[in-house]
Amino acid sequence: MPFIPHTETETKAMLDAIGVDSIEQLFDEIPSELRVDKLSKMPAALSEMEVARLMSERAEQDAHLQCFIGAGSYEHHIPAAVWEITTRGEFYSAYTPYQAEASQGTLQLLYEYQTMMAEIMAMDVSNASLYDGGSALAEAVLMAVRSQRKKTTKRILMPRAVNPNYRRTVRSIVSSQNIELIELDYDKKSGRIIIDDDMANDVSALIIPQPNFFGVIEDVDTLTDWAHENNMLVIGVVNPIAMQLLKAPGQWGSNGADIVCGEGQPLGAPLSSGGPYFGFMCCNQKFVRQMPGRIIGRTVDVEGKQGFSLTLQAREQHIRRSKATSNICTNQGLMVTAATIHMSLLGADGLARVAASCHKNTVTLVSQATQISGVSAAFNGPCFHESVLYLNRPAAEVLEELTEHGILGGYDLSQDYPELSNAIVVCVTETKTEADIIAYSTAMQSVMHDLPIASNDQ
Amino acid sequence: MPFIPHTETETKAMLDAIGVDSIEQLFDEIPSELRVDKLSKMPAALSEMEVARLMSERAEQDAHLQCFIGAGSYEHHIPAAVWEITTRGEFYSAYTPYQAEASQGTLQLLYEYQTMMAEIMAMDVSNASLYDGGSALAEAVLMAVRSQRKKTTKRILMPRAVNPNYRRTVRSIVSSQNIELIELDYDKKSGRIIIDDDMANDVSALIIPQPNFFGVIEDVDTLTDWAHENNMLVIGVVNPIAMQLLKAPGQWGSNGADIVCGEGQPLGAPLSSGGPYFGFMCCNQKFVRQMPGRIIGRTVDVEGKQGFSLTLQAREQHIRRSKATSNICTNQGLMVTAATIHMSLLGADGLARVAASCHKNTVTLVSQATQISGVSAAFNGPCFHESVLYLNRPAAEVLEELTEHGILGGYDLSQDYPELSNAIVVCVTETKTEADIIAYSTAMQSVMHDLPIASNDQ
Amino acid sequence: MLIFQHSVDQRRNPSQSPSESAGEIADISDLPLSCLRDAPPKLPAVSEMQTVRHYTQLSQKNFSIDTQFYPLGSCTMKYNPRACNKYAMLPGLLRKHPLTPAKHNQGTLTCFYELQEMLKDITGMKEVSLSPMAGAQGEFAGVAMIRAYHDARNDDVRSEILVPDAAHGTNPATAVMCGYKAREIPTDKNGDVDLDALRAAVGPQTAGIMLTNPSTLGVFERKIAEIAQIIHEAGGLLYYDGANLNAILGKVRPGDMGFDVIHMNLHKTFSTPHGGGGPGAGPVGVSERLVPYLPVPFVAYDGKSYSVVTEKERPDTIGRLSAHMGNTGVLLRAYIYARLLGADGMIRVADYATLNANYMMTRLKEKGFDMAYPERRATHEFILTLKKQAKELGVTAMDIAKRLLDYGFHAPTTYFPLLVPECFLIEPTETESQYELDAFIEAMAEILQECHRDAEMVKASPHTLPVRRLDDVRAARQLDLVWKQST
Amino acid sequence: MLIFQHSVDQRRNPSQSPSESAGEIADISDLPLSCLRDAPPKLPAVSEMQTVRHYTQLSQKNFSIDTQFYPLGSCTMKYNPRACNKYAMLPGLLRKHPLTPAKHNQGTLTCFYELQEMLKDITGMKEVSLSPMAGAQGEFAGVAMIRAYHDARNDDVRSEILVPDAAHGTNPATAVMCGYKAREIPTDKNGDVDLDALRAAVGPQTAGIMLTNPSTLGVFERKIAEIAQIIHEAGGLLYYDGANLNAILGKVRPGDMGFDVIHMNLHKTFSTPHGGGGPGAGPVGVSERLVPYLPVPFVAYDGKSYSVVTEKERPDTIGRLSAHMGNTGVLLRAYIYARLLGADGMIRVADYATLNANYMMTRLKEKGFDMAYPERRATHEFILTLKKQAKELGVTAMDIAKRLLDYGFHAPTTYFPLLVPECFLIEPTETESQYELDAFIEAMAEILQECHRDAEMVKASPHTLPVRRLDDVRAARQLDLVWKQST
Ligand SMILES: Cc1ncc(COP(=O)(O)O)c(C=O)c1O
Ligand SMILES: Cc1ncc(COP(=O)(O)O)c(C=O)c1O
Repeated sequence: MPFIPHTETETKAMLDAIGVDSIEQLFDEIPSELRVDKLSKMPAALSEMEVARLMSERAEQDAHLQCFIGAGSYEHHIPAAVWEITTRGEFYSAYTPYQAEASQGTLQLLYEYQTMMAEIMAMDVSNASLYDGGSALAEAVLMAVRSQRKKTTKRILMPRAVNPNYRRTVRSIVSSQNIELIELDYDKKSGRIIIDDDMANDVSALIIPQPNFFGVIEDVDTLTDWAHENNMLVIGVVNPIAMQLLKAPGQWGSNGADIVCGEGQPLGAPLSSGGPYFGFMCCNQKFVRQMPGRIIGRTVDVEGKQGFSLTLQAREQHIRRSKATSNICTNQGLMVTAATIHMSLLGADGLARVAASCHKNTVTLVSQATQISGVSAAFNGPCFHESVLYLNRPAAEVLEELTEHGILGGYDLSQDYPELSNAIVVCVTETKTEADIIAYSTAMQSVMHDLPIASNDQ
Repeated sequence: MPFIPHTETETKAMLDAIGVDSIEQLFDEIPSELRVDKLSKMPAALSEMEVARLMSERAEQDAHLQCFIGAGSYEHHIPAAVWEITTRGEFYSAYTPYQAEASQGTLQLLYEYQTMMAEIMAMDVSNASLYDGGSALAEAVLMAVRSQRKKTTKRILMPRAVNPNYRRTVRSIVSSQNIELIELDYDKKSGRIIIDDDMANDVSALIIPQPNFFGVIEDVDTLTDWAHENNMLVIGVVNPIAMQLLKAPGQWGSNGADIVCGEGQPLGAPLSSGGPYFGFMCCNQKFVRQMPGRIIGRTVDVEGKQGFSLTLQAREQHIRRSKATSNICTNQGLMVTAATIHMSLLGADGLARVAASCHKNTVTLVSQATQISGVSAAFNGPCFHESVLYLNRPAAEVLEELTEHGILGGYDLSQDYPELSNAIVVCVTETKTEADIIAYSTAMQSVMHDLPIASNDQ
Repeated sequence: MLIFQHSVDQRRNPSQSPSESAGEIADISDLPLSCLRDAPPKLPAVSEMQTVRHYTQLSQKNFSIDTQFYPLGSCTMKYNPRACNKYAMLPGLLRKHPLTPAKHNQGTLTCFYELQEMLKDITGMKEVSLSPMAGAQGEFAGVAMIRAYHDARNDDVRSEILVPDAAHGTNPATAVMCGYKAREIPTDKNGDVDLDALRAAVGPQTAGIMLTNPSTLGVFERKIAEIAQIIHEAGGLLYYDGANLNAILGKVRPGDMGFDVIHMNLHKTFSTPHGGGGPGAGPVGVSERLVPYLPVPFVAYDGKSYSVVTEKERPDTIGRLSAHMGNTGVLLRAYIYARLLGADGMIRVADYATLNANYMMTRLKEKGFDMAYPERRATHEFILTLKKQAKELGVTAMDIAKRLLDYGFHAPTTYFPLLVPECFLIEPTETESQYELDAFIEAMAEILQECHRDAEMVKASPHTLPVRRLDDVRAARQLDLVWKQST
Repeated sequence: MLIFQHSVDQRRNPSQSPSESAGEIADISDLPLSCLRDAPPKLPAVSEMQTVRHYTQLSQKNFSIDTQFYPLGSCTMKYNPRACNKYAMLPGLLRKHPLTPAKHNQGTLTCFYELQEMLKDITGMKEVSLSPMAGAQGEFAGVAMIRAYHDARNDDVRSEILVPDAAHGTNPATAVMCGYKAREIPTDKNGDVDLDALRAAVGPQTAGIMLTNPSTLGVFERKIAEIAQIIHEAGGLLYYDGANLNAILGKVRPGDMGFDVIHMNLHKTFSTPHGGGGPGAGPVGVSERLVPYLPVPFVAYDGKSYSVVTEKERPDTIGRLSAHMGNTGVLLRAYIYARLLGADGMIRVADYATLNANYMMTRLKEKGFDMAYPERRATHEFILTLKKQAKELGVTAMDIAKRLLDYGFHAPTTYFPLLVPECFLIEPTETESQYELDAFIEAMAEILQECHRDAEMVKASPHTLPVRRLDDVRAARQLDLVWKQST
């Protein structure tokens, strides 16, 4: 029996010990009219060998496309050591570290993770992860509202330049709590958020994406100071790779952001069709008791030896139940394990190089692509990591044709921004070579001008 | 610097401590006329990301051919757990267990391995591995000669039905020691070894392959008894998967084989272009002091607690130097780790099923293929795991054409057996489905009769 | 030692970063200085080997399923097959961008679709969405759908979600996140929901009830049909917390019990790894009436190809709970697990999980331990109360839990559910052998002896772990959440 | 506990075996009964989880590079990059049958060819064959080629191979396997070969000499040119044992020193894992005159494609040392390592391996330890002798080695080379940081104090490992090599 060790003899002995005749008898408290006795649509068992073949076929079924999409998920190099260590049984198959003495490995690692994230964001504290970037932003919104109890309304300024899927997620999650999400538009030239004093009244928080969904670098100092002047909290939603080069949220404006969250995927998680990734969240010390999710503290044992344990548990559902800061329980521990090892392997130097290389590659691609007639840069401000291209044809068509050249050419913005119906956002990470970038422009050239497909574009 | 942790400051401090000005100075004992100062043909360093891409391209460069070759290396299912545990740092990056107290993991595993192998072979003892099947046979020959010190000559009967690459290996390795290797022919009908009383005089050992290189099952009882009657030792060279069903060497004839060796690859090692695999060797207790390679013994520590250590080291080169039983030092430890876990995961039941499935698949393929006109079975005896097919065209041509159907169709015997110029040996392991076997016969049918290639044979 | 304490300024790992010619960092001089960071973050500057060694050593300080028996009630710590990891991590799968057009991602979508179908079969629900990222998010999705259902009917007086007092903390917390009040319903002395109290609590304000069945008390809620009737008659809906699904696979289906919505913890029943705290996956299944509200995205199949269903096709959806389709890598592991087990294997999970729990309960009774519900069958788990020992010997459930660690066993869940004093919630799972169960039972018996002989030693345990008992009060009072060079 | 002790008859792991319909084993009734086994072997019948747990737990009882500093002289225990493992285990590479026609295996053959070329560059030899499966087999190949060379010239009076007394045991053992007598040459007081003794030993019977340079004494053999001249003039050839190549990468090449043949231990210098005892790889390189004898197979390149060279193309080859091209998976790891380091990286290996060794030697001297060759530079390793401590304090090198284990350091190589009494051969390698070296040095100093304070405690060490000191005599006398149910 797959994964069940019992032999018939043992089963018999165990039933005898219990004093029943059959396993079936152990289910006798279930009202018989409710009982079923089979699963009718589940297929029969496969052996591991059969599953291996099936999965290998499924994995290879789809074309090997070169990926130039970012839009929240980024293809970065992940050192081999990251997942070889992360999948060690002692990390992989451990539970949440409730028994601290038997979980010092995971706990210390999480404490190190918190330190790294707080350092990158220049914030006081970090939690030990949330589900993903989108849901982390929703939790940040809830946290901001909780922290602004003096406000009479629950209003949040959420720029349209925030990842549309994050905005959707925030909406789904906070909507039952009477929170009003007010959209801020972006400037059609620069691609940056437009602030509006008329909207500034009795608002709990302003969300600032950096870079924003278009890859555009926001003027975070001005935005932050404006928000603080208007008694809003500032929620930064940032890309951790970008933060290696760009000003850390803790240093935005005069006083820094109050809450920072975002998608941790660029730190060691593979693209993997969208998950598992992890959401990170940092904040100022004064908001720590409003933070959702697990937090690890350093303490000492009865002999005075350093040790680590879950702390501030009184915020959490298993202690506080309906008064908890969030219902989150299981988080994304293993992804954080990977991220911690990833950051340790690259170090600040390596991560900065990754960031710089992404920037340079994107600038290179944009400058090549915009040579092609019919392709132009959408915005005029500096960008990081990704950038919006205007096309003189519908984006969906162009992208589909690019796949015939083996290229996933970007993300079609028309789905979320009707006014950008001919625009795509492209992303070039450090994984792309000069030749890859040239292959992209060449393919774009032939797609835009209906040239024949070159013999082998990959 | 890749994998070197030193910073400039540290390097300077270390040089100061030593009292030299530069690293260069540490090489001042090397005669200057011998010094070089660069490597001229080595390429520059690649990053891990670049290497990853390079290797992925190399790995995918060659067609994905369905493999029907055996001939000493067998494609078997390997449970995922095998290599996930084997490559744990504590196994992967440990040295030979000379410091027993710090190596109980490896040592106990090896003791368990010895037990499993002795059990499969029905022999008294096992060593902890040799390089591969071919070199293990060479060591077995040397061991037999050492154990037969009363003989006036050093003669070994080595059937032609033994794997030709093993025979070549034996020849390379034992040739400087005045050992005479006498070939025994095979019966052209049955494919079995022919014994010859005329050759039986003053021979140290008879080698018995089971199954032999043609996949034919030898009459091991008769061969063993004949050898023993003629004062030869019997060296079995066997496939460990076959031994799950076939009579174990310890039970051959009236007294069993004396030494058993073979290729361990079928127990958890991937095909991997030929290595690393491992050679196994078992023998009767009375020959244990003649055995080459490491042997682990169970003992107790000063408190009486069970522990394991390398034993009978007085046979080995690091103690006995020129009088050692072999020069072997580094063996194939990690492959044995994999094999032990593999055997533990499959158990006797699983391994027997693998063996039976291989047998059934081969029988199925042979019966299908021999329906094709121009294809016939070469030998009439029972076979295991692989089988020889006669073709009415040169084997090399047929095999090359089969690759166009995505099939590695077998091994061309003409290279080693000129009399079998139109013959191939095919192998069908448990990894092949009914559909794979049909694809093979269909492809063979079209190749033999010059039919067009079906649209998608894979 | 912390990884930061291995750090030495200027140390680099060039193999792990993109190399520019001459080793320089890529040019970013086009970025305005004002937006740049003034100093790099102080991440550890350590060698690759130091990283590997540090985290390998740290890992050895953990208990885990791969090294220990872990009878943690409600958590279903069963063997996580290595095949699930290996084949979910095939390069072709990891390489897929979540925004890849469905046309170019059929292999992965096939797996998701088939998983949806299998979960429907197991739960008896009409449709399934895989996207919630853990049980709690599944709960959120479920209660949000209940809310959407009432809203769609303009039934806006419903303000309460009923929750048994034995419920997991995520249940009331979820109710509140969805804008409801959580109202507790007491348990009767046999571990069933107190029906009188339930009747008294139900009313027009009742949006629904969240139930686990078998409950977290380790017993099957026998009056489930009656409960469903009471709630449905009041216009409320029933939410099924599927954390305990392991107990009933192929035996009884939430859909047949009358539930309208269910979440499943794939990291429990489907054996995806807990990973030291996640990631999990909490797919939701719904009955007919909640179909329009199902969270997006999920996968549809038209007989020819697989597509992703979004807000466009489902305008009434409660929406998206994450940027994409949740923890897809976890879903792949669950899919592989389900294929390895097949229909019969799934049913056997319930069989043997239940056998193991009842066996342990019987044996522990024989050893002198008291059960919270001695007259009931254990389901896949059961509760033992150490009230007597606490009173007579002065040792708490916590003390015995810590002492078990010294014996090489992870402790059972302690002090949950809160209504049972000094309790152990014990869930052996089907993947443990009789041998291991017996060893645990012997250890429990031995510790009981120790409590008589030397209670102080037990209270001072653990003695053999990397640390002794930790000062949690200090941890919370003198918050040290981030390492600073000076400390 | 042994894996066999978890075994229960009849237990099966169906996921891991091919399934026939109805769970039956495939039909083998066509096989004659007489050739069948009467009972299956008694392998452990354990569950997948029991296997995983057992071997995971066992692994934790090992020291390893991934967990400890391992200054094992002559063994070059440096960091084994994880990338080498991951990318050598890509499914496309593992799937290749060794008898795949070269035409369909160009990707793998490219790697092998490029590795051959890099090894030629590093060693200064004319041709390289990758096939020997470890150092000792490389030695065998080398000496067999020396023999083939003499034989081809009908020079059949040569019967001796000269070997310094400091040589590794494989050297004399190999000479004998190749049909030669091994004759020992003494070392002079500075660690160089005693030239007078060498001159006296050399004669028409001399087939060649086997040398390591730097020698296993941790010093560079300065008179190598003179030695080469002496041997060559006598008609002998020079064999280079490349175990210590780490010390001289890009600094000096065996080919330039006058060697005719060399083996390299890729599991040392090229950082392929030791795996608890192997597999390794011992490629051989040769000078012009030995080219015809190179072991097959190896890879050739005609500017268009890669092919495998066999006995057919090289009729004078010493032949094949294994069924195929040796430990190909190890070769791939070495190839990846070489590409990650590149030319400059290779040279830096020698630089920093030498720096680390000289630094440790200096510091340990300061701490009061005696060096075997205090006037010499350390190469990548050096020898410390505990003769004085043995005499004065009654503690042996073995005792201090065992005590180091308690401190979390693997012991250095002890009692080798044999000519230095109570010796530690210490090789830190380039991948260890100053921090780790200092920690080791402090531990040594501390242990020295302990020897003064409490020699008995040191002699009774280790105290903190899974077992205390083992009874090796009993192991050899009461042979217990195979577990039996009854014991
Ligand atoms: C009964 C019960 N409900 C809900 C949950 C929450 O699930 P998750 O941790 O996946 O969010 C758990 C998990 O511990 C549980 O045991
Ligand atoms: C100096 C020296 N020569 C030869 C060898 C033998 O190499 P291998 O163990 O790879 O056979 C060793 C290995 O320890 C060695 O140190």
